[in-house]
Amino acid sequence: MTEEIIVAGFGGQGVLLAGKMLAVAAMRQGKHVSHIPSYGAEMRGGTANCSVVISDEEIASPTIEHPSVLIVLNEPSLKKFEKTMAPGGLLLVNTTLIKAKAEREDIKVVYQDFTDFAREAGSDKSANMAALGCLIKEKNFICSLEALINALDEAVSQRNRRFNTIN
Amino acid sequence: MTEEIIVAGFGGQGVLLAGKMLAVAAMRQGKHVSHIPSYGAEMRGGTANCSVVISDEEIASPTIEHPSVLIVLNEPSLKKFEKTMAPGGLLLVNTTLIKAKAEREDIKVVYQDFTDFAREAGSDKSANMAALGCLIKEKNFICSLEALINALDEAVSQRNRRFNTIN
Amino acid sequence: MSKMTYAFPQSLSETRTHYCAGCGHGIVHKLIAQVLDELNIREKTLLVAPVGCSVLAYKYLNVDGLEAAHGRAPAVATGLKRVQKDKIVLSYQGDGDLLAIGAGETIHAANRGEDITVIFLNNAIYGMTGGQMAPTTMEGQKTLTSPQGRDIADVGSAMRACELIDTLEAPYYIERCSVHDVKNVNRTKNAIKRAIKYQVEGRGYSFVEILSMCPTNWGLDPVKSAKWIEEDMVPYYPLKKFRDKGEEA
Amino acid sequence: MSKMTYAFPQSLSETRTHYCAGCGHGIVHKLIAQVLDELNIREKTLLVAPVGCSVLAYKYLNVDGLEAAHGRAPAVATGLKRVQKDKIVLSYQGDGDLLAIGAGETIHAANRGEDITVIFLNNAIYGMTGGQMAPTTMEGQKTLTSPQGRDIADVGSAMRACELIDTLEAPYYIERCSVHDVKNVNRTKNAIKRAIKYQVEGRGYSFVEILSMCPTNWGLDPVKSAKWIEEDMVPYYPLKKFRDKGEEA
Amino acid sequence: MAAKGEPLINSERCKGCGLCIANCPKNILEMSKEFNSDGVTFPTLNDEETCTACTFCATMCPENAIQIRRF
Amino acid sequence: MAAKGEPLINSERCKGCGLCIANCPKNILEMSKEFNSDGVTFPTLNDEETCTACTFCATMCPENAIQIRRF
Amino acid sequence: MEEKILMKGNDAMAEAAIIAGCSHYFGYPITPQNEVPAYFAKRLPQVGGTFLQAESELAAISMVMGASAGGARVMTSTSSPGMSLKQEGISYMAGAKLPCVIANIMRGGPGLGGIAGSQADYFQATRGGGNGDYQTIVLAPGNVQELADLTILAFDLADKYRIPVIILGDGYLGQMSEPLVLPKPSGKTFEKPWAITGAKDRDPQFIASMRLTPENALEQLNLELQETYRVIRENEVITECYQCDDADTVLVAYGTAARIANKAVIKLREQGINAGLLRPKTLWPFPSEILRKITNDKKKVLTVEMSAGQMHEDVLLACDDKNKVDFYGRLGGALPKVDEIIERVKSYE
Amino acid sequence: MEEKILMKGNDAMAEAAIIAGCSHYFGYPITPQNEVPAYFAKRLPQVGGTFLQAESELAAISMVMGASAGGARVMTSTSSPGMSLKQEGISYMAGAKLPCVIANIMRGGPGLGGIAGSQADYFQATRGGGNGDYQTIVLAPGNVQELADLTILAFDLADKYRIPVIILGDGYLGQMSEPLVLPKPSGKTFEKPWAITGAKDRDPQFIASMRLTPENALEQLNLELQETYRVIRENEVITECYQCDDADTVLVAYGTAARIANKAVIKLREQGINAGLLRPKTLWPFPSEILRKITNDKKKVLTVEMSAGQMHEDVLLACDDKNKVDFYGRLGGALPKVDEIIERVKSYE
Ligand SMILES: Cc1ncc(C[n+]2csc(CCOP(=O)(O)OP(=O)(O)O)c2C)c(N)n1
Ligand SMILES: Cc1ncc(C[n+]2csc(CCOP(=O)(O)OP(=O)(O)O)c2C)c(N)n1
Ligand code: SF4
Ligand code: SF4
Ligand code: SF4
Ligand code: SF4
Ligand code: SF4
Ligand code: SF4
Ligand SMILES: [Mg+2]
Ligand SMILES: [Mg+2]
Repeated sequence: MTEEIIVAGFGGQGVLLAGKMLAVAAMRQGKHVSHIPSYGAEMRGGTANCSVVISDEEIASPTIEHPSVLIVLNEPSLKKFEKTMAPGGLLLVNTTLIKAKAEREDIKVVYQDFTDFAREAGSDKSANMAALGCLIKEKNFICSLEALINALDEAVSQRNRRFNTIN
Repeated sequence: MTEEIIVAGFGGQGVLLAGKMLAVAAMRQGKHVSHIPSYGAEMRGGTANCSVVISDEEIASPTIEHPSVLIVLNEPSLKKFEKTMAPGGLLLVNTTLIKAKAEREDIKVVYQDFTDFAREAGSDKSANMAALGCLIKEKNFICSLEALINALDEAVSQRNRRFNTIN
Repeated sequence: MSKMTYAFPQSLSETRTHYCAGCGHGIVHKLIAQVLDELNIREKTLLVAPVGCSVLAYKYLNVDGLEAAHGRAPAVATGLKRVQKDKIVLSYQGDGDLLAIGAGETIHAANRGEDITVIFLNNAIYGMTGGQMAPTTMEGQKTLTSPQGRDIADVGSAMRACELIDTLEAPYYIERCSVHDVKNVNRTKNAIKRAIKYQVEGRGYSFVEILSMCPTNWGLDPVKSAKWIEEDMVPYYPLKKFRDKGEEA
Repeated sequence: MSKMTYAFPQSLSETRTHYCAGCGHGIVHKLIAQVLDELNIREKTLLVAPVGCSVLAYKYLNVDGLEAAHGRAPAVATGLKRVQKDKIVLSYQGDGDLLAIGAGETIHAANRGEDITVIFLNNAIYGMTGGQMAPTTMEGQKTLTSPQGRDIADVGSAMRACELIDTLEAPYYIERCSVHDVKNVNRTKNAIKRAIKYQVEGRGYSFVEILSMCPTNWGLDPVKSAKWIEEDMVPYYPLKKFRDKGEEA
Repeated sequence: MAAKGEPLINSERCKGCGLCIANCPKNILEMSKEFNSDGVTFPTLNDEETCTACTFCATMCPENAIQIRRF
Repeated sequence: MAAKGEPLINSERCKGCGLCIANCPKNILEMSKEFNSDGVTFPTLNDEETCTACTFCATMCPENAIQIRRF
Repeated sequence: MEEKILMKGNDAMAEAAIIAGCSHYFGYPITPQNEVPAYFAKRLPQVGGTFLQAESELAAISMVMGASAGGARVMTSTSSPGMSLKQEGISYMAGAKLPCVIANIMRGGPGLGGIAGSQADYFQATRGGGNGDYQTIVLAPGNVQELADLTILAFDLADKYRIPVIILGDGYLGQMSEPLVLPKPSGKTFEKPWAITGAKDRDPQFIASMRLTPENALEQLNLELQETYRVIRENEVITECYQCDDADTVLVAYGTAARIANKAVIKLREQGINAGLLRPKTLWPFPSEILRKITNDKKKVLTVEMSAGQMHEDVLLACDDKNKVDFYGRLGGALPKVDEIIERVKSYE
Repeated sequence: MEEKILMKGNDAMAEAAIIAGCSHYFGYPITPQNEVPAYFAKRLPQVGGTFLQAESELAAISMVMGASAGGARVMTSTSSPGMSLKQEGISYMAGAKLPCVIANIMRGGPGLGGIAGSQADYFQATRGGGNGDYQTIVLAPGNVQELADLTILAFDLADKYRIPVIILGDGYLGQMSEPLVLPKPSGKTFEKPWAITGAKDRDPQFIASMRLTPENALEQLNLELQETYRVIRENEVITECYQCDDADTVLVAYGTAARIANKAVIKLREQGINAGLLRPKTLWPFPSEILRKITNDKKKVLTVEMSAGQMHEDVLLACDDKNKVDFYGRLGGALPKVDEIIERVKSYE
């Protein structure tokens, strides 16, 4: 089994970190994983996304053309990635900043107010964490909640400053 | 008919200028000509030489492997080039600085004290000019003495400073 | 009757910048646009943008623009000015660009007295690449490539561009300013205006250094960044006019 | 009993140089060799030779040597010294090398206070390539690429290396000398010796500039060349010690 | 004292840096509770009467998000 | 006055620049009439009695062609 | 099983270099390889090494030259425009027979271009973007583990042959995180009697690319270099084949493009189409002989690259029948698409 | 007959550039092309142009970029190590679609190497020694007259296609003097609406190689460049054949090597051996199609180069049957020998 997950949002919403946490958690549970941040056309103040592949088998390509899971934290990301999704995929939409609805009918869509959810939990930065919790509820193949929480500590300690900058 | 002439000596003896004068004089008399200074392995205070080709026909290659004429103004040049000469060629040796004798027997050798000759004429720099005079006496195919003298003026005016330096 | 002041300068494009919140580049762009408006030279201004966070500066100013390779802006500006002699050529550069990889070009354009204006944004760091040590990084300042803080015993002290250029004969105008508060923003604008005016008059090379905030890579919020300039940078980088041949005369 | 003075220095190889008659490079090589002998450090000296007439300097001095690309000698010396920390690293450079293409490397090695000694031969011209204008070419001096004489309105004034480097914090020792007469040759030797001694003591960066004859490209005979230095160059390039942190202490 | 003018704040251009707020001599700017469509908060005027139209806020704004209307 | 020493001139190393001659305080060096094998003229001592072994000539020589024997 | 850590390509390369005994790093920042200097800046002082941020790429490669001549294991890294600036220095080091490791984490060009990963510097790396007849060994890792492993090898090859070795990765590889087992040191050591360490108890020696005299000295140096290149060509080719044996179409790709090609092969096989993949891990020396043999009886060969077709020339040069060689590439930082590869291969049926 | 003057290659190139309307020259001294800046320094001020000696090759190519963007016809020249330093700038100009003429009067490498003429920068010129997928037009004159004539053409091609054009000569050609008839200006003019002249009565415009947004912008730029390259490949190949028709063996050579090969052909014919010579005058675009056709029915093809075999790869890529292609080259500034060529060709009999 293989999940191809894209997490997308504004720069600064922590999408890269979220992806990394997923990857670490899944790796700890014996999965093959890969993580690539977008750092291409994006710029300061622009959008950011990352591609996470989680699989039982060796991973052929870490790049994703047709995600089986898409988490979008802002509206441009929904517009950009929805159409690329694999049929039958799972789409998680952050309704705090996204008023639009998904158009595809061959996928499963979950709407959730991540930012609100996160702000209630004390930080407006961790909309991404809320999204992850929501994800593994839907797809428990990926990892356990416990593994995810452990990964959080690990990931945070590795992160110190943004690297994925332009030029 | 084609003559392939190498003039060789110390840097500063004016061998490049001498070659250029020959070429200009011959060109003025309707010949095809080419002139290449050595600037390769030579360095300040080292040796210098030039290759002059003079021909009735278009010149295939301006580089010379087997000179039909060799003018040597110092001993290292004799050692270096004598052996490359075409059989039947003409070798002019400056006896001021060259005590050694030529070894080849299949060429014509003329020994002349160019420096002495030139110094008598008022300059120890124009050993090269003496050599040219000597050459066209032997090979009047190349150009007339008059053409040579005209070329001198021309060549001198073009020369201002040494270009053929290393690096 | 109400009147708009501080209107949007004509020379500034409406394109939103990609700069981080509180970044000094935005302030300096605005000042340049105001000066071009006031001198009425937008249509004859040619901007050479560097490689650095301001790599897209030519998209934000309503003037013709040209890219330079990292560090080479003064040389590119030289070539351009020597063709477009009656135009106003600005070389806009960051500290990595101007003092690290471009130190040679910087000094030589200044030494020739090239008839260009160099606007030098000193934010004590490589902004674009995510916060590495710049030639202007302060002693002890932590960056990605000086994780223990700049160790002057190992890599030397922060370099001072104005002082270096002030040893050369040709430059016409050299000044260091800052954009950390209102008074200094206004002084900066005057310096830019004077520098560009000198070029309009064909007086030769002018150089304006501007201390500027990089909240993102300093790890400080914009207001604290402004304070850091005032308290830490200004004492090391004295804000003053180093040379003004126009005044001497 | 007779005694040989001015004997052939051990550190000088017997290979004949390729330098033109009266070239200052020969004098400076000799002085370096004498200093290495006197400090007894030949066996631990590493020479970085530049691209320029002195490109073969490592063949003339009996020490280990390394080539640098044109202008990069201080950077090469930096890499070498940071590996061979207990060795003495000399960067020998001409004016085109040090101030034109290598201006960036020169300033940055100095600014870091790299523990190396830079010996800078200023002959106001590109010798090796046959006499083009150098950054140090004097106003009005004719060269292949300034056939009407250096026009300072177009290309600026001659650059002064010591003055430039003297604006930086780190350098330990900076002096300008000349080899145009006996007194100055001896002063040059002392400066070289002091500079190298400081490196032996691990004090950091030292810089010795030496005005030197290039009879060939100046179009003057050696004796007139020496006079030209005295009368034309020295007034523009003051011979003095700019900095000596060893003395200050 | 009557207001001499007012800052017109383009909240969509604003990046929420707070430099305007910190530099207002009258201390009459504060951060909004709302977000603009980029998700950032922006300055609002909390005391319309006091503004002197000094332009300090606009002068500091890196985004050209403030213009001043003088009454 | 007796000579204090003498310059030993290696005529084969010499390039004939004349710096030694110009810098001899006693003016006792002059160019040879002969050539060395490179075709250059070299300095010779024209007054052996006057040399003070001051080493000036050697100091100026770019070619290390002069050494001084002190008596 | 050994412990796996999730590590970014750039970090993994830097850590592997330290494991390989790299004591000196000189570099200049540029995206997408900025993690490399940052990693060395933290780690090298901890292991007694030296990290120095150079004032430019030119200075960086020159410092590398100095450190290498001094006998150290030394590395630099950069991305495309920075690599262009290093060409003179690399040519000097090749001519002076100085070992070093240089990583180019490629981005889209030409010029400033963009920062997305690319493979458009293949010619520069394999044909020598600098002046003169020289070669550098060019390694092309395909994943983070291999990036680390080949980094260890890079230092050994550099010292063994006294040659600069280029690690040619792309921005995606540098930015990608994957589980990694830290590699072990190779254990090999190399004497460096040629190093510049002071002429004590031996004659002075010097290191230079220049040869002015005697007249044939420079040709001699070149012949020596060519001989070394011949030996390397014979001994150091590394390549990997995936399902080539029964394939009708063989894809040829390296680095990130090979990952994508690999996925295409899997999907093609799922659809009953026999495709295979040949993945060179050394781009110079290029596995020409292996490729020639493998492709001799195939119907089609398809080069897949993130460029306008650079390695493609080596594929054409290797294959006996050029007519069966096709090319699919994406430019300027764009990624090849699995779908497009599949479509192309199907068009051969 | 028009008046002939004996002129050095380097001088002839500079004078021809001035005839072509080159108003700006920026360069940095290096042997064996030092006559070029010296010539411009004297002549350009006389015709109202600008000569400026740059502080380095990097500055020189950057000044060229600025002047080109300003709309001038501009030139620089250098030799091998200096050309390596210009690679970043050339890549920028290619990406920014800026015309210019760059002469590389090659010398032996790698590194500092020597100063004798060489052809070892062929790959650098034709494959792009800088970063990214770009091409420059590369012209290869074989004698002084042609050097002057092709210089005129170089400026026209540069402006026509908005592309850097390289004149690839070798030190021998630059130093050689031959009788020359000064070329005439082509008379062609090219509008430059893209030039940076101030946004008066039009929208501001900018010149850049960078494309960051939208996501496919850089690929788009690259596709445009590739399309231009295709057009150039179709239209601008220039080559010369000498006695190829009835030849059994065709030599392929350019520049000074072609002069020597030409002499060998004459001597071979004297000995009754049917040899011919194909001499590309454009190295990029390379005359692949012509070469393929000409050599199809020949017994042997022999590339003659002053390198380890660089153009040789283009010959191999062009010929249908690689097995009949042989190589003879001399390295590091050495000249091929007529005798050795003859011997090699005879060995095919
Ligand atoms: C040749 C080259 N080297 C490195 C880079 C990467 N780079 C882009 S911007 C930059 C430095 C930015 O710092 P600075 O000049 O201070 O500008 P800032 O972003 O701080 O305004 C660097 C190193 C590049 N694009 N090209
Ligand atoms: C990259 C590069 N550019 C140019 C040259 C040619 N070159 C060799 S030496 C030199 C300058 C020599 O002048 P200087 O440094 O003053 O030394 P000098 O010969 O006067 O002692 C130049 C330009 C080169 N070898 N490499
Ligand atoms: S990184 Fe710094 S300089 Fe760059 S845009 Fe952000 S704040 Fe400004
Ligand atoms: S050209 Fe000048 S610097 Fe070079 S060796 Fe001759 S005199 Fe000395
Ligand atoms: S104009 Fe002055 S007083 Fe009014 S809000 Fe702005 S800063 Fe405050
Ligand atoms: S200064 Fe400008 S960008 Fe910053 S908070 Fe105020 S309005 Fe917004
Ligand atoms: S030692 Fe002194 S006195 Fe004697 S020859 Fe030399 S310079 Fe003259
Ligand atoms: S100084 Fe030396 S080289 Fe010059 S003339 Fe005297 S002995 Fe000869
Ligand atoms: Mg900065
Ligand atoms: Mg010099």
